[in-house]
Amino acid sequence: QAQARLHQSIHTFTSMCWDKCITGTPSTRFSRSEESCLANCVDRFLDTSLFMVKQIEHQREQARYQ
Amino acid sequence: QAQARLHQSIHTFTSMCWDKCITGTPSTRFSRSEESCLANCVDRFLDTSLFMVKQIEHQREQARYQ
Amino acid sequence: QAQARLHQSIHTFTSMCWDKCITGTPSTRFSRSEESCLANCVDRFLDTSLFMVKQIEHQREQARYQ
Amino acid sequence: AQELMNKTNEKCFAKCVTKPSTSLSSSEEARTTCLSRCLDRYMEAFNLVSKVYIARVS
Amino acid sequence: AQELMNKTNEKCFAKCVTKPSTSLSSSEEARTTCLSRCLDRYMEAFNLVSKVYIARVS
Amino acid sequence: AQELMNKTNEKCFAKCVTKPSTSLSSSEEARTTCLSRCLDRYMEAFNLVSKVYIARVS
Repeated sequence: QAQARLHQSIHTFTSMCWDKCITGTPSTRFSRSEESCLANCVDRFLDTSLFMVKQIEHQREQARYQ
Repeated sequence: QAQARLHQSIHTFTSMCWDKCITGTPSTRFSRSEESCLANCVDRFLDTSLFMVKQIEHQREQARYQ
Repeated sequence: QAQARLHQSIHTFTSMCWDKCITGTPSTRFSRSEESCLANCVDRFLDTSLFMVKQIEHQREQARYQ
Repeated sequence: AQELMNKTNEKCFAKCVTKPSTSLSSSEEARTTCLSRCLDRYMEAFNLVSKVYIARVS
Repeated sequence: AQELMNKTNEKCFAKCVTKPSTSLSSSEEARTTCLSRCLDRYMEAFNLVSKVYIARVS
Repeated sequence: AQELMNKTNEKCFAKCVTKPSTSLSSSEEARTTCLSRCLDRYMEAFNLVSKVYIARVS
């Protein structure tokens, strides 16, 4: 089941990052900027998820000590 | 199950009305127009659903008496 | 189950081709270009799917004889 | 039928209610005209797509 | 809660990370400010939508 | 594999068939070139995303 979730995430990321990074007509190869955009897109999305989780935990901590 | 459907609707509406009403960069609070757009968006969507159901019933009635 | 899949495809195509072909405000009837766009949209999408399957088979053939 | 209704509501809300505001009688009328036509057109599109698709796959 | 988190990540990533680049300290700060505000606003929107919707259907 | 195929068809149809028309031999060739490249690029994107994602989570 973890395998299925991993696969689903890869499909979701490929679709989302394709829309964000590949804006022109498909060519015989990716440009350098398209390729780095795709890789960074995955990394930044994972950063975003981690940041959000930490932020929520931080807010809960603050609420507890008020 | 009705509870799950209610939750699903709230997620769908939040996502749809966010896209329709929140077009700028997120700020420290909603502007007055963003806030009223969000509330009206839910109300107008529910109006739309009701209107559509009535319209279909109306067309069926008409078809029956022709 | 094949029936359910057929229905699902029709919903998906209607939604996708509506977004592609019906860009203005709804009128009392479709214009000629909207109507032919809708019909062609389904045909071209099915052409695309067939082309993609053939292309993948062709690439597998080539890979095998190299 | 439920899915067709959901899709129709979603597409027609997007087309006919561009700026959600409080209900006003003048814009209200333009909106219901738009919604009513949109409903008919979406049903027509659904029937057209069904016809073309079924003709191709059968 | 999982779905709310997924939606928030998706919407805020779309709003705050327009050009995915390697992590840079200056743009990094603007991004975390944007993400932090976006998280708060999305939660607020979710609560507002819940309130209006529940008031209508009950 | 089915989902990858569905996504590829959806993305490449959106990119390469902007105005659906009746099949014409000249535009037909431009379209198949576009679809063929798009298929290769989408597979490449899928592999790249898999590599980066798996490197991060493992």
